Amino acid sequence: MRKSAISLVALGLITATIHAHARDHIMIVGSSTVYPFATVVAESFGKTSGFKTPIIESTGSGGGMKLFCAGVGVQHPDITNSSRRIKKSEFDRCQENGVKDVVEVKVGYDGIVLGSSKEAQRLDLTRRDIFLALAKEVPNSDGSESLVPNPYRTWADVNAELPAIKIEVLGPPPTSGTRDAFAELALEGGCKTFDWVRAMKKSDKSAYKSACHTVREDGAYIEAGENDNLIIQKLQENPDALGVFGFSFLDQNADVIQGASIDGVAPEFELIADGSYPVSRPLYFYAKTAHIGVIPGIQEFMDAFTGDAAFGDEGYLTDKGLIPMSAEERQQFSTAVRNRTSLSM
Amino acid sequence: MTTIQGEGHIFTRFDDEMKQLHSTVVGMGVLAVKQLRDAVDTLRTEDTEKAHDVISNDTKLNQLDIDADEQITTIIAKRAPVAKDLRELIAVGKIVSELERAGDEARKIAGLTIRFYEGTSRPPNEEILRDIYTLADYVSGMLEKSMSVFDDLDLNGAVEVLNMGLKLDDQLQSILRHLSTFIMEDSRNVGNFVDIVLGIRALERFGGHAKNIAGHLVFIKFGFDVRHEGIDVIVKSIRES
Amino acid sequence: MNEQVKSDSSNLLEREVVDNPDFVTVGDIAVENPAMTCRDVNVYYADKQAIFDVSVDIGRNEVIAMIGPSGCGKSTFLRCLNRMNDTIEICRVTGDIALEGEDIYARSMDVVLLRARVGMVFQKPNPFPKSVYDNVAYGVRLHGLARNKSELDDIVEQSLKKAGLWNEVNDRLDKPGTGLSGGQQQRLCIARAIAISPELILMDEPCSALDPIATARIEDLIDELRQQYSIAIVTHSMQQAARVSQRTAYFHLGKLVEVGPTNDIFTKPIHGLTEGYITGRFG
Amino acid sequence: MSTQRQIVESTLARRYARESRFQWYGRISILIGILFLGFLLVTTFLNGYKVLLQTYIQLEVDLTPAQFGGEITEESIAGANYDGIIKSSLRAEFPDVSGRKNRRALYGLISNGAKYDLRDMLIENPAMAGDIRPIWLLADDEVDVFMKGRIDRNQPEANRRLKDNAIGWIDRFIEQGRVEKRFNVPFFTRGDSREPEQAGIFGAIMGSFFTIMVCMLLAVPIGVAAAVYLQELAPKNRITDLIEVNINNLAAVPSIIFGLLGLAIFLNVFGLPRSVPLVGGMVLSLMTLPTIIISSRAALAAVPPSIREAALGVGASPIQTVLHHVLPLAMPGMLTGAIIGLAQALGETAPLLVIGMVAFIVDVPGGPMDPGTVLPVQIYLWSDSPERAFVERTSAAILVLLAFLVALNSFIVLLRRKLERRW
Repeated sequence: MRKSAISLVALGLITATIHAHARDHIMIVGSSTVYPFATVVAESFGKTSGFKTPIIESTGSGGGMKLFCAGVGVQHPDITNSSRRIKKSEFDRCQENGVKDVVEVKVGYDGIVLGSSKEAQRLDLTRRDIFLALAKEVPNSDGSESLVPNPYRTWADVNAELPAIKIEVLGPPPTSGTRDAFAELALEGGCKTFDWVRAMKKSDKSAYKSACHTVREDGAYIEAGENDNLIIQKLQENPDALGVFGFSFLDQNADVIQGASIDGVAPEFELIADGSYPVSRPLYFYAKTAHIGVIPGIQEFMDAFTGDAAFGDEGYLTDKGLIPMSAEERQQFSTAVRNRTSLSM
Repeated sequence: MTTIQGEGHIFTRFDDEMKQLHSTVVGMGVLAVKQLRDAVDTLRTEDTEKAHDVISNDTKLNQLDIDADEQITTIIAKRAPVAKDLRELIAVGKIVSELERAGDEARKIAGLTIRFYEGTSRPPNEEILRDIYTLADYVSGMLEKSMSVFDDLDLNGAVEVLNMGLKLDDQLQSILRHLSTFIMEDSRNVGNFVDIVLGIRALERFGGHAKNIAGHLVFIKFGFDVRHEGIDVIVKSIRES
Repeated sequence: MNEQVKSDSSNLLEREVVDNPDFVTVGDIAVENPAMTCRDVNVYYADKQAIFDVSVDIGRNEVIAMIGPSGCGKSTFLRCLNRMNDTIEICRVTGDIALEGEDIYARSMDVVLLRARVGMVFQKPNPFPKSVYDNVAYGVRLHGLARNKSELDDIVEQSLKKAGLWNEVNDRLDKPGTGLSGGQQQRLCIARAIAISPELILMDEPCSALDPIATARIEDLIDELRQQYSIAIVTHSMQQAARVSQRTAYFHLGKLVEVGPTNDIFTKPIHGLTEGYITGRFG
Repeated sequence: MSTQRQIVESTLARRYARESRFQWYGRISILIGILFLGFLLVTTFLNGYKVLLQTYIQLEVDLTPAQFGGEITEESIAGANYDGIIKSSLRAEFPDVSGRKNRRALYGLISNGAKYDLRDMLIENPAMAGDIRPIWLLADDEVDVFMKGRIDRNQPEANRRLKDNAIGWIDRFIEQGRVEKRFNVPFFTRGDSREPEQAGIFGAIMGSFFTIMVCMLLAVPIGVAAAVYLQELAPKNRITDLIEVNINNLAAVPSIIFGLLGLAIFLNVFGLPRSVPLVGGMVLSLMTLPTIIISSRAALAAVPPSIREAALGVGASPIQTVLHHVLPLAMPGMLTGAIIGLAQALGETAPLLVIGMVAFIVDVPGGPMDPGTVLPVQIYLWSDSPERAFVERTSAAILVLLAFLVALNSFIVLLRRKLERRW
């Protein structure tokens, strides 16, 4: 029995090496935010196209870029998803490793929501409120141009119009793309409303960034892990708390969770799509041109993703909470896919 | 009693039992010698009453014999003795019967007193009896010596007893010659003569028991039986081992 | 012949044996036409010496008993005779041990073959967790001593008969050997040992775990086996040594103090230590 | 002055009280344990059992030849627009629904996977084509959730995923007896899906199966061989001591480290593909090896030395001694260790993360070289999905995993009992 076991394993290893040279499924890595959308496309692609269903790993945007840019060849992923645009450093890394031609595709937008239990009072916040409530250091309330450790304990401290409940926000940890986007769009957006801070952007960029992006660590902001379902469960248990998560989770849990309106705009599908909701971000995927033709189905998959049936105004991705782009933008990217326009930075 | 080794058994109860047996035997030895001395005394003092006491005292000795045998049986059953312990027990078993029989010989002497001085018969004259006194001293000395060897297992003493045993034969010859001169002097002595010869015979047996005891003591110490060997062989063997 | 007798202290005697590097065993170590001869055997556990210059013969068709206080090295010595000590890594043996004239520690001596020639029975009955039949047949199969099944059956039956167990187990040969009583198990172990027809059987306190009746059976068996085998038995029961053996060897703190005919040892031992031990004067 | 008897008697009551208190501590501890376990099982079960039933809606599906381009052939059946067929059937059912938004809501009643089911149905049984016939189609997950009573129709419409018009349509179907909850076969026969109503556990089961098989085939023989060598045959010296210490340490290393090791060796050096159960099994075998070695060694050490002596005594060589006697006796203990290791491996996700097995994989793997995922990963992925209907699937997957663990353990208990019966 033992002998046969060993030979079986040996056989496995041999076939493994053979297989390594012939991969017949698309391999996709990257952002956990794009993951719910990419998987839907992949599944439908697998069922309709005759190609194998792509394999999608949720590695985070940064992790995905790292794997994607590691080189050309069947052991490297064909496509990476990203909840932000590729960075210059990542692009350079790609180039270094021989990943010369990369097609950049924007697939739509995702709104970031500050949600709370339906039992709680619905808040109407401004980005400035959010910044003052969650930044580690805030401008001195006496008007002098200096930063002091965040003194605010309740929302009423921040803005007298808000209810006097304790500031308690559940959100993703720093490793998350959602957190990055939240810091950039919500916190920095509020931060910029102080003119002298805004001026810092020109004089001292890193000080500006740390002032605007650093989240307080005194317990008002609670890192709740990457699992958005968990945040939603906790919100139901604690009506005083707010949570930071993607729009799709609000969409799916609209019966128990409500989203706070920001700058007077409620987090609703149409309002995000037309750009009036301020805290939303673009989602991308990047594909390796060199793999097209080597791994079957990459071109077809990209076509499927950028078809109107998927990311169009009424495409099935919108059911999953993706906020579609304008028709022109869509046109631009589906053309880029067809022409395999290489990204250059 | 001292053991061969300075230390006793691991089972101290074993030692106690051996000591108990030892003192029983020593007591028998003392009693046997005393019986003989008392018996001879009655002869000398013509005290027939005391002679009866001596005879009845012999039962004490018999009782001690039975006691000692019981103790030996118990020890063998309980302790499964080997080597020196085994030899000692076997020898002691024999020693007690020697002592018991020595006591019987003393009783016979006391019997002489009763025979001579009770009733109508004519008592023997003092001269004839003197040989008996001498011989009795000699054999009781032998037994005393044997018993002291039993205590310290000094085999030189045992050889001495064996030698005394050899001399006993010579003494017996001369005593019998001496007796026959009395008969020739006065034929009336013939009546007592047989009794006196029997008495001398008893004393000789008493000495024999003492000698046998000495032989058993050699066995205890060296594990070979000397009872039926010549004295020179015995001495040689002792020297050799 | 020996002056130790005159000494009046076993402590002194012990020191004279133990501290005296020139101590020579008392009694006749040699026998005519021996099955096994041991000369100047030393055994070391790492740096600690356990056996000192032991020389003794094991005669043919004789039972030699090895006695001595615990830790005296009698079992260690016994285990040298079939190289059972090889399994203990730190154990080292020097000196000559020869089975029928062949040095068993020679390079050319195969230990498997040696153990087939020198069987062993252990203190605790240790039948394999297999059937009675398989217990006896194991060694036979291992060494290929039976050409076919019927021959194997025959060997098993004969061995069980010799071990006096046949009548008790012939109706349950396929039942586990571990299900037998203690005494039966030990006889099964003896049957297992004799099934491979060894030249010499070593027994390491074979009755120490048994009741008196089982012990008596085994002792009877040993006496019968003596007709065909040479037997070396280690025992802590002096009575048993006295009962079953023809010769007895007394070990003390790794040295062989005295060896001689059993009758002599138990009635008039020569050496004071032997006497002290067998009469129960020190432990 | 109190006698010994009085002294002892005076303490007795206190002693017995202490004993009974201790017993109660034990009972309470067990009770707490049972309560926690019971809570876990009950909540998981209550969440999960609903997955056994799945809502289907009966539609009058228009399969007239017109739908197949006029002619019913194999090609036309395979290539027909089933999405359109279903949508037109829905429209026919509710002709008065107008407006894009309302129509989308209407189409949303039926799972968007139903078209594939319909296609497969027809390919298998082409005789169905040519007529308008009632066919049971898989309902959307929202409908399913509603049917299982987890959407409260009394809530304000804005708070519901399922709007009033949709509930109205469903009510009509219910009145006509055309909504039915049927046994959820797809859950047990399909791979993962982003549509809860189509998502199945079978892909993960097969992935787990292949992974554990690879893990077992590697780890058990290697672990047992290593344990036997170290325990029975290796010389006792510093090197073996060092190895022993290291094995013990390895057993305490976080499992993710083994994943990274596997990434470095199997993927980067040997170039094995990502996401395949073969690599997963290899990585998990690295993780379980120390457990198996340690418990196997303990099992070997527990074999009484008298058995070894007996075997050596009749002339068995050391290897024969081990193979004939020690190993069979140690086998039950070794199996226990192996099963503990494998059960641990079965529930592991962390090391699989870095080698790409935490991925969305739809196709059911057919072998250890096909991309696959495993049960705990499936649980993790589902628990992180926004759709409500995944909650019950998550719980059901947990139950399946528990069932697997129970099956694995019972199998070993049986095996062990069987082996132990050889005395």
